[in-house]
Amino acid sequence: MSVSIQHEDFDAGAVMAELRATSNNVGAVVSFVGLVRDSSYDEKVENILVEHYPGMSENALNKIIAEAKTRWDLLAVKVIHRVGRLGPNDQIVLVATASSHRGHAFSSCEFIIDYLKTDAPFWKKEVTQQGGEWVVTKDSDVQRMERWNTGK
Amino acid sequence: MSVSIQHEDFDAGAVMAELRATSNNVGAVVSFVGLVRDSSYDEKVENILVEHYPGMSENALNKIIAEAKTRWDLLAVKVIHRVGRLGPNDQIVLVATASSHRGHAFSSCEFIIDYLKTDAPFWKKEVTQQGGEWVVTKDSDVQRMERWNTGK
Amino acid sequence: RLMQIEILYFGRPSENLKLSHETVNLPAGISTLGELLAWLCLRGDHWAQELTEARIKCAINQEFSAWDAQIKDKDEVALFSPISGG
Amino acid sequence: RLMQIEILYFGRPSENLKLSHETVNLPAGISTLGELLAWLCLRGDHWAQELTEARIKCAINQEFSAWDAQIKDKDEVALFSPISGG
Repeated sequence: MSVSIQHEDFDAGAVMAELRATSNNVGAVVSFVGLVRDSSYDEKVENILVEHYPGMSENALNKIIAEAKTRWDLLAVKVIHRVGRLGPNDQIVLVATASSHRGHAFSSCEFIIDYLKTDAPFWKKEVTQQGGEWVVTKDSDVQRMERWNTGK
Repeated sequence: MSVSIQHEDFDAGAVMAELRATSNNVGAVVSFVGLVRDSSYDEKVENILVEHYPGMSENALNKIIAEAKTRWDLLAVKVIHRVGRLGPNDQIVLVATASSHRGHAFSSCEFIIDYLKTDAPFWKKEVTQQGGEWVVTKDSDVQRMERWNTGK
Repeated sequence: RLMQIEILYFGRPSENLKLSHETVNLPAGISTLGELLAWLCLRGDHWAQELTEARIKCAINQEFSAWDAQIKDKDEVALFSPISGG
Repeated sequence: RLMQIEILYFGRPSENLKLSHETVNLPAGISTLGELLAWLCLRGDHWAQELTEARIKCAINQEFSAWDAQIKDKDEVALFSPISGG
Protein backbone atom coordinates (compact mmCIF):
# COMPACT_ATOMS: atom_id res chain seq x y z
CA MET A 1 0.00 0.00 0.00
CA SER A 2 1.27 3.44 -0.95
CA VAL A 3 -0.48 5.22 1.90
CA SER A 4 -0.36 4.64 5.64
CA ILE A 5 -1.97 6.73 8.35
CA GLN A 6 -0.75 5.55 11.70
CA HIS A 7 -0.01 6.42 15.31
CA GLU A 8 3.35 4.62 15.33
CA ASP A 9 6.61 6.23 14.32
CA PHE A 10 8.16 5.23 10.97
CA ASP A 11 11.64 4.34 9.72
CA ALA A 12 12.44 6.56 6.72
CA GLY A 13 15.48 4.47 5.84
CA ALA A 14 13.41 1.28 5.72
CA VAL A 15 10.87 2.96 3.42
CA MET A 16 13.62 4.18 1.10
CA ALA A 17 15.09 0.66 1.03
CA GLU A 18 11.64 -0.70 0.16
CA LEU A 19 11.26 1.74 -2.75
CA ARG A 20 14.78 1.01 -3.94
CA ALA A 21 14.02 -2.73 -3.97
CA THR A 22 11.06 -2.37 -6.35
CA SER A 23 13.24 -2.45 -9.47
CA ASN A 24 16.84 -2.40 -10.68
CA ASN A 25 15.73 0.47 -12.86
CA VAL A 26 15.33 2.82 -9.90
CA GLY A 27 17.98 5.50 -10.29
CA ALA A 28 16.76 7.98 -7.68
CA VAL A 29 14.91 7.85 -4.39
CA VAL A 30 13.87 11.18 -2.90
CA SER A 31 12.30 11.45 0.53
CA PHE A 32 10.84 14.23 2.59
CA VAL A 33 10.29 13.96 6.34
CA GLY A 34 8.30 16.64 8.16
CA LEU A 35 9.03 17.12 11.85
CA VAL A 36 7.40 18.87 14.79
CA ARG A 37 9.23 22.16 15.38
CA ASP A 38 9.65 23.34 18.94
CA SER A 39 8.37 26.83 18.25
CA SER A 40 5.53 28.48 16.41
CA TYR A 41 5.42 32.26 16.00
CA ASP A 42 7.99 32.54 18.80
CA GLU A 43 5.96 30.48 21.24
CA LYS A 44 7.39 27.23 22.57
CA VAL A 45 5.39 24.25 21.32
CA GLU A 46 4.98 21.60 24.01
CA ASN A 47 3.26 19.08 21.77
CA ILE A 48 0.84 18.80 18.90
CA LEU A 49 -2.27 16.74 18.28
CA VAL A 50 -2.83 15.42 14.76
CA GLU A 51 -6.31 14.39 13.69
CA HIS A 52 -7.61 13.12 10.35
CA TYR A 53 -10.84 12.21 8.58
CA PRO A 54 -10.61 8.41 8.29
CA GLY A 55 -11.46 7.22 4.80
CA MET A 56 -11.28 10.64 3.18
CA SER A 57 -7.66 11.18 4.20
CA GLU A 58 -6.54 7.92 2.56
CA ASN A 59 -8.59 8.69 -0.55
CA ALA A 60 -7.21 12.21 -0.78
CA LEU A 61 -3.62 10.97 -0.55
CA ASN A 62 -4.24 8.26 -3.12
CA LYS A 63 -5.69 10.86 -5.49
CA ILE A 64 -2.65 13.09 -5.05
CA ILE A 65 -0.34 10.15 -5.74
CA ALA A 66 -2.37 9.18 -8.82
CA GLU A 67 -2.07 12.73 -10.14
CA ALA A 68 1.70 12.69 -9.51
CA LYS A 69 1.95 9.45 -11.50
CA THR A 70 0.27 11.07 -14.49
CA ARG A 71 2.79 13.94 -14.38
CA TRP A 72 6.03 12.03 -13.76
CA ASP A 73 7.51 8.58 -14.38
CA LEU A 74 7.36 6.99 -10.96
CA LEU A 75 8.35 3.46 -10.07
CA ALA A 76 7.17 3.62 -6.46
CA VAL A 77 5.66 6.05 -3.97
CA LYS A 78 5.05 5.90 -0.23
CA VAL A 79 3.26 8.39 2.00
CA ILE A 80 3.03 7.96 5.77
CA HIS A 81 1.18 10.44 7.98
CA ARG A 82 1.13 10.06 11.71
CA VAL A 83 -1.84 10.98 13.90
CA GLY A 84 -2.21 11.44 17.66
CA ARG A 85 -0.08 13.31 20.17
CA LEU A 86 3.46 14.21 19.00
CA GLY A 87 6.30 16.09 20.66
CA PRO A 88 9.05 18.41 19.41
CA ASN A 89 11.36 16.75 16.85
CA ASP A 90 8.93 13.87 16.33
CA GLN A 91 8.37 12.77 12.76
CA ILE A 92 4.94 13.73 11.39
CA VAL A 93 4.95 12.84 7.72
CA LEU A 94 7.03 11.01 5.13
CA VAL A 95 6.79 11.28 1.35
CA ALA A 96 9.16 9.08 -0.65
CA THR A 97 9.31 8.65 -4.43
CA ALA A 98 11.39 6.44 -6.72
CA SER A 99 12.08 6.99 -10.40
CA SER A 100 14.66 6.25 -13.05
CA HIS A 101 15.37 9.97 -13.21
CA ARG A 102 16.11 12.26 -10.29
CA GLY A 103 14.15 15.20 -11.70
CA HIS A 104 10.98 13.12 -11.64
CA ALA A 105 11.65 11.88 -8.11
CA PHE A 106 12.31 15.40 -6.79
CA SER A 107 9.35 17.10 -8.46
CA SER A 108 6.83 14.41 -7.56
CA CYS A 109 7.97 14.29 -3.93
CA GLU A 110 7.57 18.04 -3.54
CA PHE A 111 4.27 18.00 -5.46
CA ILE A 112 2.84 15.36 -3.14
CA ILE A 113 3.75 17.16 0.09
CA ASP A 114 2.54 20.49 -1.34
CA TYR A 115 -0.85 18.98 -2.21
CA LEU A 116 -1.04 17.03 1.04
CA LYS A 117 -0.88 20.38 2.86
CA THR A 118 -3.87 21.80 1.00
CA ASP A 119 -5.96 18.81 -0.12
CA ALA A 120 -5.74 16.09 2.52
CA PRO A 121 -8.01 16.29 5.58
CA PHE A 122 -5.58 16.40 8.50
CA TRP A 123 -5.63 18.86 11.37
CA LYS A 124 -2.93 19.93 13.77
CA LYS A 125 -3.48 21.50 17.15
CA GLU A 126 -0.43 23.13 18.69
CA VAL A 127 -0.23 23.19 22.45
CA THR A 128 1.83 26.00 23.97
CA GLN A 129 1.88 27.44 27.47
CA GLN A 130 -0.89 29.78 26.27
CA GLY A 131 -3.13 26.80 25.54
CA GLY A 132 -4.07 24.96 22.37
CA GLU A 133 -4.48 26.46 18.90
CA TRP A 134 -5.80 24.70 15.81
CA VAL A 135 -3.44 25.53 12.97
CA VAL A 136 -5.12 26.83 9.82
CA THR A 137 -4.04 26.30 6.24
CA LYS A 138 -1.09 28.59 5.54
CA ASP A 139 -1.28 31.04 2.66
CA SER A 140 2.30 30.10 1.78
CA ASP A 141 1.23 26.47 1.43
CA VAL A 142 -1.66 27.41 -0.84
CA GLN A 143 0.76 29.43 -2.97
CA ARG A 144 3.22 26.53 -3.15
CA MET A 145 0.44 24.23 -4.28
CA GLU A 146 -0.77 26.69 -6.90
CA ARG A 147 2.69 26.92 -8.49
CA TRP A 148 2.15 23.41 -9.87
CA ASN A 149 -0.73 24.62 -12.00
CA THR A 150 0.57 27.94 -13.19
CA GLY A 151 3.97 26.68 -14.27
CA LYS A 152 5.71 29.28 -12.09
CA MET B 1 31.89 16.42 8.67
CA SER B 2 29.40 17.26 5.95
CA VAL B 3 31.19 15.30 3.24
CA SER B 4 32.26 11.68 3.09
CA ILE B 5 33.81 9.85 0.15
CA GLN B 6 33.95 6.18 0.95
CA HIS B 7 33.97 2.64 -0.38
CA GLU B 8 31.48 1.38 2.20
CA ASP B 9 27.74 1.49 1.76
CA PHE B 10 25.73 4.04 3.75
CA ASP B 11 22.51 4.05 5.76
CA ALA B 12 20.30 6.86 4.47
CA GLY B 13 17.94 6.51 7.44
CA ALA B 14 20.80 6.95 9.91
CA VAL B 15 21.97 10.08 8.10
CA MET B 16 18.45 11.53 8.14
CA ALA B 17 18.21 10.76 11.86
CA GLU B 18 21.54 12.52 12.40
CA LEU B 19 20.34 15.64 10.55
CA ARG B 20 17.05 15.59 12.42
CA ALA B 21 18.91 15.46 15.74
CA THR B 22 20.85 18.66 15.09
CA SER B 23 18.07 20.92 16.35
CA ASN B 24 14.45 20.95 17.50
CA ASN B 25 13.98 23.67 14.93
CA VAL B 26 14.39 21.23 12.01
CA GLY B 27 11.03 21.07 10.27
CA ALA B 28 12.05 19.24 7.10
CA VAL B 29 14.66 16.71 6.10
CA VAL B 30 14.98 15.98 2.37
CA SER B 31 17.22 13.27 1.04
CA PHE B 32 18.24 12.09 -2.39
CA VAL B 33 19.83 8.68 -3.01
CA GLY B 34 21.30 7.89 -6.43
CA LEU B 35 21.45 4.21 -7.40
CA VAL B 36 23.19 2.14 -10.07
CA ARG B 37 20.64 1.37 -12.80
CA ASP B 38 20.87 -1.98 -14.50
CA SER B 39 20.75 -0.57 -18.00
CA SER B 40 22.33 2.24 -19.97
CA TYR B 41 21.13 3.08 -23.48
CA ASP B 42 19.45 -0.36 -23.61
CA GLU B 43 22.60 -2.24 -22.67
CA LYS B 44 22.66 -4.29 -19.50
CA VAL B 45 25.07 -2.81 -16.97
CA GLU B 46 27.00 -5.51 -15.08
CA ASN B 47 28.75 -3.12 -12.74
CA ILE B 48 30.28 0.32 -12.54
CA LEU B 49 33.61 1.64 -11.31
CA VAL B 50 33.60 5.00 -9.53
CA GLU B 51 36.80 6.99 -9.26
CA HIS B 52 37.51 10.42 -7.77
CA TYR B 53 40.25 13.01 -7.41
CA PRO B 54 41.15 12.78 -3.71
CA GLY B 55 41.34 16.20 -2.12
CA MET B 56 39.70 18.05 -4.98
CA SER B 57 36.49 16.01 -4.74
CA GLU B 58 36.05 16.86 -1.03
CA ASN B 59 36.86 20.53 -1.71
CA ALA B 60 34.43 20.69 -4.62
CA LEU B 61 31.61 19.21 -2.54
CA ASN B 62 32.33 21.55 0.37
CA LYS B 63 32.22 24.52 -2.02
CA ILE B 64 28.86 23.39 -3.40
CA ILE B 65 27.49 23.00 0.13
CA ALA B 66 28.82 26.45 1.11
CA GLU B 67 27.08 27.96 -1.92
CA ALA B 68 23.83 26.19 -1.00
CA LYS B 69 24.09 27.62 2.51
CA THR B 70 24.31 31.16 1.12
CA ARG B 71 21.15 30.57 -0.95
CA TRP B 72 18.96 28.77 1.60
CA ASP B 73 18.52 28.54 5.37
CA LEU B 74 20.06 25.18 6.16
CA LEU B 75 20.49 23.66 9.60
CA ALA B 76 22.49 20.63 8.42
CA VAL B 77 23.77 19.02 5.23
CA LYS B 78 25.37 15.66 4.50
CA VAL B 79 26.82 14.38 1.22
CA ILE B 80 28.17 10.85 0.84
CA HIS B 81 29.67 9.61 -2.43
CA ARG B 82 30.84 6.05 -2.80
CA VAL B 83 33.84 5.03 -4.90
CA GLY B 84 35.04 1.66 -6.17
CA ARG B 85 33.17 -1.18 -7.85
CA LEU B 86 29.37 -1.09 -7.53
CA GLY B 87 26.63 -3.35 -8.88
CA PRO B 88 23.06 -2.77 -10.08
CA ASN B 89 20.78 -1.26 -7.40
CA ASP B 90 23.77 -0.33 -5.23
CA GLN B 91 23.67 3.11 -3.64
CA ILE B 92 26.13 5.58 -5.20
CA VAL B 93 25.41 8.93 -3.64
CA LEU B 94 23.40 10.53 -0.87
CA VAL B 95 22.53 14.19 -0.42
CA ALA B 96 20.51 15.12 2.66
CA THR B 97 19.50 18.58 3.84
CA ALA B 98 17.68 19.85 6.93
CA SER B 99 15.91 23.17 7.32
CA SER B 100 13.09 24.79 9.23
CA HIS B 101 11.23 25.11 5.93
CA ARG B 102 10.62 22.38 3.39
CA GLY B 103 11.11 24.65 0.38
CA HIS B 104 14.67 25.36 1.48
CA ALA B 105 15.39 21.68 2.14
CA PHE B 106 14.02 20.60 -1.26
CA SER B 107 15.75 23.28 -3.32
CA SER B 108 19.12 22.93 -1.63
CA CYS B 109 19.10 19.14 -1.93
CA GLU B 110 18.39 19.30 -5.66
CA PHE B 111 20.89 22.14 -6.11
CA ILE B 112 23.65 20.11 -4.46
CA ILE B 113 23.12 16.98 -6.54
CA ASP B 114 22.81 19.06 -9.72
CA TYR B 115 26.13 20.78 -9.04
CA LEU B 116 27.78 17.57 -7.88
CA LYS B 117 27.07 16.16 -11.36
CA THR B 118 28.87 19.00 -13.13
CA ASP B 119 31.40 20.40 -10.64
CA ALA B 120 32.75 17.54 -8.53
CA PRO B 121 35.59 15.38 -9.93
CA PHE B 122 34.11 11.89 -9.96
CA TRP B 123 34.17 9.46 -12.86
CA LYS B 124 32.01 6.45 -13.62
CA LYS B 125 32.94 3.60 -15.90
CA GLU B 126 30.03 1.37 -16.93
CA VAL B 127 30.84 -2.24 -17.67
CA THR B 128 28.49 -4.01 -20.07
CA GLN B 129 28.93 -7.17 -22.10
CA GLN B 130 30.39 -4.93 -24.80
CA GLY B 131 33.17 -3.86 -22.43
CA GLY B 132 33.78 -0.77 -20.36
CA GLU B 133 32.78 2.80 -21.19
CA TRP B 134 33.68 5.95 -19.26
CA VAL B 135 30.52 7.96 -18.88
CA VAL B 136 30.80 11.61 -19.94
CA THR B 137 29.01 14.61 -18.45
CA LYS B 138 25.42 14.56 -19.69
CA ASP B 139 24.06 17.62 -21.48
CA SER B 140 20.85 17.22 -19.48
CA ASP B 141 22.87 17.50 -16.26
CA VAL B 142 24.60 20.65 -17.48
CA GLN B 143 21.19 22.11 -18.32
CA ARG B 144 19.81 21.19 -14.90
CA MET B 145 22.77 22.90 -13.24
CA GLU B 146 22.40 26.02 -15.38
CA ARG B 147 18.75 26.44 -14.37
CA TRP B 148 19.98 27.54 -10.92
CA ASN B 149 21.63 30.59 -12.41
CA THR B 150 19.08 31.67 -14.94
CA GLY B 151 16.09 31.48 -12.62
CA LYS B 152 14.26 29.16 -15.02
CA ARG C 1 -39.87 13.82 2.23
CA LEU C 2 -37.46 14.26 5.16
CA MET C 3 -33.72 13.71 4.79
CA GLN C 4 -31.54 12.04 7.36
CA ILE C 5 -27.83 12.78 7.23
CA GLU C 6 -24.73 12.01 9.24
CA ILE C 7 -22.64 15.00 10.30
CA LEU C 8 -18.97 14.56 11.26
CA TYR C 9 -16.95 17.26 13.01
CA PHE C 10 -13.16 17.60 12.90
CA GLY C 11 -10.55 20.00 14.20
CA ARG C 12 -11.57 23.11 16.10
CA PRO C 13 -15.39 22.78 15.88
CA SER C 14 -15.21 19.16 16.99
CA GLU C 15 -13.23 20.14 20.06
CA ASN C 16 -15.17 23.28 20.92
CA LEU C 17 -18.62 21.75 20.35
CA LYS C 18 -17.50 18.55 22.07
CA LEU C 19 -19.01 16.51 19.27
CA SER C 20 -17.45 14.18 16.74
CA HIS C 21 -20.58 13.04 14.90
CA GLU C 22 -24.34 13.06 15.00
CA THR C 23 -27.25 11.86 12.93
CA VAL C 24 -29.80 14.55 12.13
CA ASN C 25 -33.20 14.73 10.46
CA LEU C 26 -33.26 17.82 8.30
CA PRO C 27 -36.40 19.98 8.38
CA ALA C 28 -38.00 20.88 5.07
CA GLY C 29 -36.29 23.74 3.26
CA ILE C 30 -32.73 22.71 4.05
CA SER C 31 -31.12 21.47 0.85
CA THR C 32 -27.66 23.07 0.61
CA LEU C 33 -24.62 23.04 2.87
CA GLY C 34 -25.07 26.76 3.50
CA GLU C 35 -28.64 26.20 4.65
CA LEU C 36 -27.52 23.33 6.87
CA LEU C 37 -24.90 25.53 8.49
CA ALA C 38 -27.38 28.36 9.09
CA TRP C 39 -29.78 25.89 10.65
CA LEU C 40 -27.11 24.44 12.96
CA CYS C 41 -26.19 27.97 14.03
CA LEU C 42 -29.72 28.36 15.43
CA ARG C 43 -28.70 25.95 18.19
CA GLY C 44 -27.15 28.85 20.10
CA ASP C 45 -24.41 31.44 20.27
CA HIS C 46 -21.71 28.85 20.76
CA TRP C 47 -22.74 27.10 17.56
CA ALA C 48 -23.14 30.32 15.64
CA GLN C 49 -19.64 31.32 16.63
CA GLU C 50 -18.04 28.02 15.68
CA LEU C 51 -19.90 27.46 12.43
CA THR C 52 -19.60 30.78 10.62
CA GLU C 53 -18.78 30.08 6.97
CA ALA C 54 -15.52 32.03 7.26
CA ARG C 55 -14.13 29.65 9.87
CA ILE C 56 -15.41 26.37 8.45
CA LYS C 57 -14.70 24.08 5.49
CA CYS C 58 -16.84 21.13 4.56
CA ALA C 59 -17.11 17.91 2.61
CA ILE C 60 -20.01 15.85 1.34
CA ASN C 61 -19.38 12.13 1.09
CA GLN C 62 -15.66 12.75 1.55
CA GLU C 63 -15.33 15.35 -1.22
CA PHE C 64 -14.57 18.98 -0.40
CA SER C 65 -17.71 20.94 -1.25
CA ALA C 66 -18.82 24.54 -1.58
CA TRP C 67 -21.63 26.12 0.47
CA ASP C 68 -24.10 25.95 -2.40
CA ALA C 69 -23.61 22.18 -2.82
CA GLN C 70 -26.82 20.12 -2.57
CA ILE C 71 -27.33 17.67 0.27
CA LYS C 72 -29.08 14.37 -0.40
CA ASP C 73 -30.66 11.84 1.94
CA LYS C 74 -28.08 9.59 3.66
CA ASP C 75 -25.21 11.92 2.84
CA GLU C 76 -22.16 12.03 5.07
CA VAL C 77 -21.44 15.70 5.71
CA ALA C 78 -18.23 16.81 7.41
CA LEU C 79 -17.65 20.22 8.99
CA PHE C 80 -14.14 21.18 10.02
CA SER C 81 -11.64 23.96 10.52
CA PRO C 82 -9.20 24.66 7.65
CA ILE C 83 -6.90 21.67 7.14
CA SER C 84 -3.32 21.77 8.32
CA GLY C 85 -1.65 18.42 7.80
CA GLY C 86 1.92 17.54 6.98
CA ARG D 1 64.44 28.30 -15.46
CA LEU D 2 62.93 24.84 -15.76
CA MET D 3 59.60 23.95 -14.17
CA GLN D 4 58.83 20.65 -12.50
CA ILE D 5 55.18 19.68 -12.17
CA GLU D 6 53.14 16.72 -11.02
CA ILE D 7 50.60 15.38 -13.50
CA LEU D 8 47.64 13.28 -12.30
CA TYR D 9 45.42 11.28 -14.66
CA PHE D 10 41.84 10.24 -13.95
CA GLY D 11 39.06 8.44 -15.77
CA ARG D 12 39.54 7.31 -19.37
CA PRO D 13 43.05 8.69 -20.02
CA SER D 14 44.32 7.19 -16.77
CA GLU D 15 43.03 3.78 -17.77
CA ASN D 16 44.06 3.91 -21.40
CA LEU D 17 47.50 5.36 -20.78
CA LYS D 18 47.97 3.05 -17.78
CA LEU D 19 49.22 5.96 -15.73
CA SER D 20 47.85 7.60 -12.60
CA HIS D 21 50.56 10.19 -12.00
CA GLU D 22 54.02 11.29 -13.03
CA THR D 23 56.50 14.04 -12.25
CA VAL D 24 57.75 15.87 -15.34
CA ASN D 25 60.35 18.53 -16.06
CA LEU D 26 58.86 20.93 -18.59
CA PRO D 27 61.07 22.05 -21.47
CA ALA D 28 61.37 25.77 -22.11
CA GLY D 29 58.44 27.23 -24.03
CA ILE D 30 55.69 25.29 -22.24
CA SER D 31 53.77 27.65 -20.03
CA THR D 32 50.05 26.96 -20.57
CA LEU D 33 47.91 23.87 -20.17
CA GLY D 34 47.33 23.81 -23.93
CA GLU D 35 51.06 23.81 -24.57
CA LEU D 36 51.53 21.04 -21.99
CA LEU D 37 48.90 18.93 -23.69
CA ALA D 38 50.43 19.44 -27.15
CA TRP D 39 53.82 18.47 -25.75
CA LEU D 40 52.45 15.29 -24.11
CA CYS D 41 50.79 14.36 -27.42
CA LEU D 42 54.27 14.21 -28.99
CA ARG D 43 54.84 11.02 -26.99
CA GLY D 44 53.04 9.03 -29.70
CA ASP D 45 49.75 8.30 -31.45
CA HIS D 46 48.23 6.71 -28.38
CA TRP D 47 48.87 9.85 -26.36
CA ALA D 48 47.73 12.13 -29.15
CA GLN D 49 44.48 10.21 -29.37
CA GLU D 50 43.79 10.26 -25.62
CA LEU D 51 44.78 13.84 -24.97
CA THR D 52 42.98 15.83 -27.65
CA GLU D 53 41.48 18.92 -26.07
CA ALA D 54 37.99 17.85 -27.09
CA ARG D 55 38.15 14.70 -24.98
CA ILE D 56 39.95 16.08 -21.95
CA LYS D 57 39.25 18.39 -19.02
CA CYS D 58 41.88 19.63 -16.64
CA ALA D 59 42.59 21.22 -13.29
CA ILE D 60 45.55 23.10 -11.87
CA ASN D 61 46.05 22.75 -8.13
CA GLN D 62 42.59 21.21 -7.82
CA GLU D 63 40.75 24.00 -9.65
CA PHE D 64 39.14 23.37 -13.03
CA SER D 65 41.16 25.37 -15.55
CA ALA D 66 40.96 26.42 -19.19
CA TRP D 67 43.57 25.54 -21.80
CA ASP D 68 45.12 28.99 -21.75
CA ALA D 69 45.73 28.83 -17.97
CA GLN D 70 49.35 29.37 -16.92
CA ILE D 71 51.36 26.59 -15.30
CA LYS D 72 53.79 27.44 -12.50
CA ASP D 73 56.64 25.46 -11.01
CA LYS D 74 55.47 22.77 -8.52
CA ASP D 75 51.89 22.90 -9.81
CA GLU D 76 49.66 19.85 -9.55
CA VAL D 77 48.06 19.41 -12.96
CA ALA D 78 45.24 16.90 -13.47
CA LEU D 79 44.07 15.59 -16.85
CA PHE D 80 40.84 13.63 -17.03
CA SER D 81 37.83 12.69 -19.10
CA PRO D 82 34.61 14.71 -18.53
CA ILE D 83 33.31 14.16 -15.01
CA SER D 84 30.33 11.91 -14.38
CA GLY D 85 29.71 11.51 -10.67
CA GLY D 86 26.51 11.06 -8.75
